[in-house]
Amino acid sequence: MNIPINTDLSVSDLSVHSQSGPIVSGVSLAVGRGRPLTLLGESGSGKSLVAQAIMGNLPNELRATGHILFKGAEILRETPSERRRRWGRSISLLPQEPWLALDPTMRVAPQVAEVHRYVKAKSVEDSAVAARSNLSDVSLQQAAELYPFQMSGGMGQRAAIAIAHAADAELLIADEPTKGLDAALRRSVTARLLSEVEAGRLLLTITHDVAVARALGGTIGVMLDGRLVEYGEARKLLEAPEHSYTKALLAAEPARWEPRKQKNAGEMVVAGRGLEKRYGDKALFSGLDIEVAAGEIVSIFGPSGCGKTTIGNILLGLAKSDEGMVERKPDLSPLRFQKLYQDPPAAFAPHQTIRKGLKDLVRLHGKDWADVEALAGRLRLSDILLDRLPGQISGGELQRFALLRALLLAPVFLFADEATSRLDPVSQKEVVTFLREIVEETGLAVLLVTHDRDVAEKISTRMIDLGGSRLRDR
Amino acid sequence: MKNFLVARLLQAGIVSVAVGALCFILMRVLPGDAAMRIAAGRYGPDARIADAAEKVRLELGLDRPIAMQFLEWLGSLARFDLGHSLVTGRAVAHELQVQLGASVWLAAAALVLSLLIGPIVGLFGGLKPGGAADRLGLMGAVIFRAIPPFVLGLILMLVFSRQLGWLPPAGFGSPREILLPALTLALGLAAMSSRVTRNAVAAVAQAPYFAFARYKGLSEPIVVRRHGLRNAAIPVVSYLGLQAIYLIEGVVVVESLFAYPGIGHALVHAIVERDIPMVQGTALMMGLMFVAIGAAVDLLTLWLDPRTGKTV
Amino acid sequence: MSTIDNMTSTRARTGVGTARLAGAGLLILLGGFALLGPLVISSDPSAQDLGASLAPIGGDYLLGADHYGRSLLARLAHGARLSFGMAFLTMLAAAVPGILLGLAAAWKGGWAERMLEFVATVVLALPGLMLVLLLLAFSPGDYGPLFLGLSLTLWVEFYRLTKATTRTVLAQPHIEAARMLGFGSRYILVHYVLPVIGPMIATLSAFAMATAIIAVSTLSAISVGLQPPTPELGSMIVELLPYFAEAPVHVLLPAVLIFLLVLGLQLLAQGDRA
Amino acid sequence: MRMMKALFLTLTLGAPISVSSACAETLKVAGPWEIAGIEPAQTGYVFSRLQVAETLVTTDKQGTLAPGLAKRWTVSDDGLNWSFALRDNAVFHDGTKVTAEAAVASLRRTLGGVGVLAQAPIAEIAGEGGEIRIKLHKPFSALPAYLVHFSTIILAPSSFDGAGKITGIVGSGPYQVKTLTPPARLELEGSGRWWGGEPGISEVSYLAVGQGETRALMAESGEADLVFSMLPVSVDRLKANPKLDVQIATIPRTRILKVNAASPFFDQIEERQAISAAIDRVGITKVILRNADLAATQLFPPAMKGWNIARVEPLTQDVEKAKALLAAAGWTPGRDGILEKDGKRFSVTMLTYSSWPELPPLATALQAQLRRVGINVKVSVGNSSEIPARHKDGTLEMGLISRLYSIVPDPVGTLLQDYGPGGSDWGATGWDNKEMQAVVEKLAATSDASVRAPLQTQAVEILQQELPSIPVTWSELAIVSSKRITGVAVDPLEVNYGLSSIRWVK
Repeated sequence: MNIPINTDLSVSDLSVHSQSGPIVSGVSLAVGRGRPLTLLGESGSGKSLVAQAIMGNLPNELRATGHILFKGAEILRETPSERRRRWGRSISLLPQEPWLALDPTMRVAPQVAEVHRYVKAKSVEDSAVAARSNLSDVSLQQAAELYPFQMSGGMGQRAAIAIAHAADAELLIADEPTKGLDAALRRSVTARLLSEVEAGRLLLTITHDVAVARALGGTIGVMLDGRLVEYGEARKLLEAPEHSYTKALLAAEPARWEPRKQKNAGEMVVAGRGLEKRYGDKALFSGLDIEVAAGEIVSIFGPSGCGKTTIGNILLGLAKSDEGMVERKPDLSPLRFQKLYQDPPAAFAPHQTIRKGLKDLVRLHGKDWADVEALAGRLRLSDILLDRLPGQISGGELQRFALLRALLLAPVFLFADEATSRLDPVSQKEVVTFLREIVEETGLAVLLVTHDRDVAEKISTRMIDLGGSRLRDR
Repeated sequence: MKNFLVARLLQAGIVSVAVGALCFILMRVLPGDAAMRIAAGRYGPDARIADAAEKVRLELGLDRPIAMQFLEWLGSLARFDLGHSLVTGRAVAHELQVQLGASVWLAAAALVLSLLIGPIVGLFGGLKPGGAADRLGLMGAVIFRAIPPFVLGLILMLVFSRQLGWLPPAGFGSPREILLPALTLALGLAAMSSRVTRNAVAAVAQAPYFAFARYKGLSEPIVVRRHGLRNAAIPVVSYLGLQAIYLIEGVVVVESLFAYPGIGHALVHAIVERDIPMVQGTALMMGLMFVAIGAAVDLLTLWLDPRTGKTV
Repeated sequence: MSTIDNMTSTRARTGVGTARLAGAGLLILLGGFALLGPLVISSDPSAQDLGASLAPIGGDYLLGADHYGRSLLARLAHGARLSFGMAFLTMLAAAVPGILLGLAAAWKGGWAERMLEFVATVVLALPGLMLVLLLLAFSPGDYGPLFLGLSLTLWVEFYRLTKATTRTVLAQPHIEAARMLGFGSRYILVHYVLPVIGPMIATLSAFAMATAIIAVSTLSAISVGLQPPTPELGSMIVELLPYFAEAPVHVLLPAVLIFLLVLGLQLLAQGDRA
Repeated sequence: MRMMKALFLTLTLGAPISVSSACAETLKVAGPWEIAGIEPAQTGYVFSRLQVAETLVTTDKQGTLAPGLAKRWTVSDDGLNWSFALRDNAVFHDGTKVTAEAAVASLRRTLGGVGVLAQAPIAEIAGEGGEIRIKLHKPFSALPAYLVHFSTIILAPSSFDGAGKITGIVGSGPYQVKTLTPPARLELEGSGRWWGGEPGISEVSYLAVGQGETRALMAESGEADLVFSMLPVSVDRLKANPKLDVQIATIPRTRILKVNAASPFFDQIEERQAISAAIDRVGITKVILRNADLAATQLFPPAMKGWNIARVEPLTQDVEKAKALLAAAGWTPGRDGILEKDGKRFSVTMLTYSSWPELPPLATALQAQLRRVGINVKVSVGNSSEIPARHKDGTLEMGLISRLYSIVPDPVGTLLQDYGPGGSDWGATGWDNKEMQAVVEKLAATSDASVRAPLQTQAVEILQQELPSIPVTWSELAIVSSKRITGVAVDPLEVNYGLSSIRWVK
């Protein structure tokens, strides 16, 4: 691997060991001024551990070996208190899901000001002035007196950037900076990170989102199972990936999915007419007409909080609309209307093995266990997984079990509520592919709710955009 | 804020009427002759109780219909009049003034002492779960919770009054005398609140904002002070509201033990002597104390946790 | 990262495990004493021998005799049985209605729940001890009112815990999913709700029993509980207390027995509430 | 140790210890009685004992009547007109003189209320010019004794409001009320106006402590200088304490088993005698009262001169005799050892109450002893009013009570009630003995000691033979004082504790 010599942070042969063996091994990389590094990989690939090793906050059970050179100092040899002294001074962290990382009981301004007050030892007044300027840098001057719970996710993210900025450290580590943000917000976050790079800061970003890596440019490292499988200049790596995992990862980007073939829709399965839902005196939506026909995938697209999930629930009869009516194709058992959930672990009883749940379902409806086996084979779910608890298998597998469970009842309508948004790109693509196949084969009608325009565009026959004119940043 | 007050006032009203009605019914259906008991309470066991009971019956109109007596009670309650003690003949409100005051002092002293013990033990335990402080704290909490309050009181009495002669075993009025009963209550309270604090602190120490405060470069004492204490205090304070029950009940036992003339002491006497207005009055006060503590906890939580501001 | 989580949680679990084990062991020992003691020990716990007043430990009487010359061993065994029995019955009488009402409130919601909530608030605002005292006044010294009064105050906690937990469980997507998959309420109750509330109820039950043991002995100690010559541990302490200068260990014995009983239950209940 | 104490207090209170030194001048007194109200009929004894208020007549330490506010009294030959002459120098705490008008008003109020005075055959109370005249319906020799009772304390007119309701205690004793915090604390100070001179210690603080064991601790820890009513079990321990003095006096109080002589269980003399013979009085007194001399071999204790008759056969334990008597009364042992007669088991409820802490333990002991002769007793500890209530409706079977024979210093007053027609709350139930009634009537009418003596003997003999109430134990009063004080004396009648003659030891 080709490591530039003139770097400010270089990592060589970094391994992280737990009691049961190495979890990260042989990682070497470098970050230089003007050349941000992005570590790309799915959860569990070890990318966060690399960042923690650099930051010096690995859990006590873990031990790091190798070399981390930062401005000529060997970080791994430093004592915990020496490493801690770097925090906020030479290394700062942009935490993932910053709205959780802000103290919920403190207004934003003092959370920024305390960096100046206690880390930089400025006076109280100077700290307040400096904090205000940090906040106005991220256009949050109006929000200085707000509590974190009063701010949107995007504002929280900006507040965290202001805090990281206040520290004015040379190295900024951004941990999953776009996790939990809508697509529209991602762009503004990457733009801000790039401006930090332009200001001369070293930037190390951890992400599972290829789009973020692309936008940041610089160098990209791809991690899989604790190893750095591919490392190189961003443009080159994205255009001509060498490792098969990198290829799969890139192919799994919704923007690269094959567009859906147009097919004639069958007869209407379920429809809502003139639907309206109010929260208090504010209408989420009103006069909404929606119709889903057999063999059709209809997408509802919009930012979070726009009521898109409510529409699906109204069609399923799980929620009531304030106005309008729901029409269903007559003479169908309600069991044939099913739902896939956003968070797959929450859709399974946590202490019941998958097998027990499926067995009870088969017995309840007088089905044959062979049906389960057939579907499991079809969805590439191996038999060993059946005896595990929902918490013990991955989100992608679990979502496929959810699909299996629904398919056992021969559904005519499936409401997929953000069903893939929490999955890794590769798993997401897998689930979506199965769903498409099933729709084509069985004429299943699907209502898909998503905040990702690319997903909606690629797979649906029709799209309903609920958030077009709304404020993106709630 | 206005809603909050209205809700608490409503709760206080409901509690008053419910407590009053319940006491009234229970006291009325109790076996035995109320006039006899009242006479015994007034004139002591050496007196000619049967004769005295006849006078009591006439004096208090105990032979009027029950419904009428209850309506009268409700009517006077609406005028904030709790009636007169059947035994001493003085206004219940007047009787309770002294006793309620004494109990409030006792409860407050117990609370303060328990806050000096419990949360501090809990803080050290929670900052390092599994450490020596945590284990010691756990052991202490389990032990003190397993000792019935009256046994604890007796032990303290024997040690501090009899063996060491430092503190009086009974009495009231000065800080010296309040210390033993308050400590008895406080140790029980602290045993529970230390564990709640420990868990709250441990939860806060695990929270992403606590870690982020460290990553900001703040030193550990500043992290704990600025981001730990307030957040950990929120569950502790709401737990204190629950402890009110323990406190109010504990007051009854501890007051009997230490001859402390508070509201709990008054309640036991009033029940034995069938002093219905006093029972109603004390029960009412205890209920209202409970509501008041609840309100105080709400206010404190409101101040500690800006998030609750929206919901109340 | 999940391995780390597992590691820490298993370690924590074993820590609690030893405490639980110790608690269970203690309770088995005490339970054996309470159950078998009265059968094995032939002496009548109320038989007096004024000549053997305050007989020392280890003489004719294994654990000595109280001021009336009654065998302390026999009294302790009967006292333990009484405490255990009362506590268990009280817990049952509080848990059964508490759990059922809690389930009903969480399931039905609406009016039924508001009514129950109101009742619970009123009961909570009534000092429990007062309720017990009032009920005891009905028939002093009887087990009935004592245990009724205690259950009346304890059920609320069972009700609240069951309601809150059940409501959280019922609000989870997997319940909605199960309903959509055609599972009935019975299945959801047995397979999804009970496994979650079960351990919590078990913990709470142990705590409730501990509370009941302390309450019964406390009431006897302020002379409103059970009546002589019932070998109740709390009244034994109070009866023997004046003699503490002459026979300190005699006074200590029932106190230690209560302590161990409650300690055992507390250790067994060691959960997140520890 | 002192260092430790100072450190401890400073730590816990965060304040320097000045408390104990500031109170050094106050005599700290603890007793069991709570001051629930200030109505003389209810709590007058507190004010009488602590010398806040005085009665017309009082007693000396031997229990004989002595001048109180009245310096002397006379009775007309027909025994109907009594005259009491007031002291000239008696002054109420508000500065007004104790006049006959004030005393009459106070006594008239007492007469109209609940109390012993209402039981005397009084027709009229009047007075003028330092003399109080009481007119009777019929001769009543015990009248001066009745005027010792605490309910007859003489209070100044300023103690009452317009409606006659009591608002404060303005008495004439050496001490006046400084503050009263019901029900537990009473602070007194020297009034500076007493006819008997200045009290030795001018500041007194009384604290009501219900638990006997706690009172003992108060004495041991030096928190109280003078403590009344010690539990018998603590007495030995306190006697051994070098810092304390213990004084004991036998008081005219007897714990008796009150039985319903109209019930099928106790309607025959043999049954009552059997119960008496079944009781191990010596064992009980030794263990519970720690003094075997208190075993009640007859109703009145030896200290009651003329009422304790040496020649009556003492009541003692004899289990075989008890069994024989029961057999003679027709009771035969059933299968489980419990006696039966005509298919009815000898199973009774013994009511008692905890106003006197020794009663429940006594009941427990009696229960076990009666069980040995085949009587099943269920003990029920309740409110003291239950016994009068059950006496009244006739459902009482057996009650263990504590009876005071000096409610007024002359026991006749009590006997008149207890063994008169129909019995009384604390006397006989279902026992109607004409002979006894005649004897007591005669006693009440005369104050001639030579006439009374044989009558008293006769009364005691009847009670000893018939046993309408079965004596169990006599009582004593134990007072503990710190060696810091001197001049403490026990008043067996508990009329006046003589605080004013107590001095600090120099």
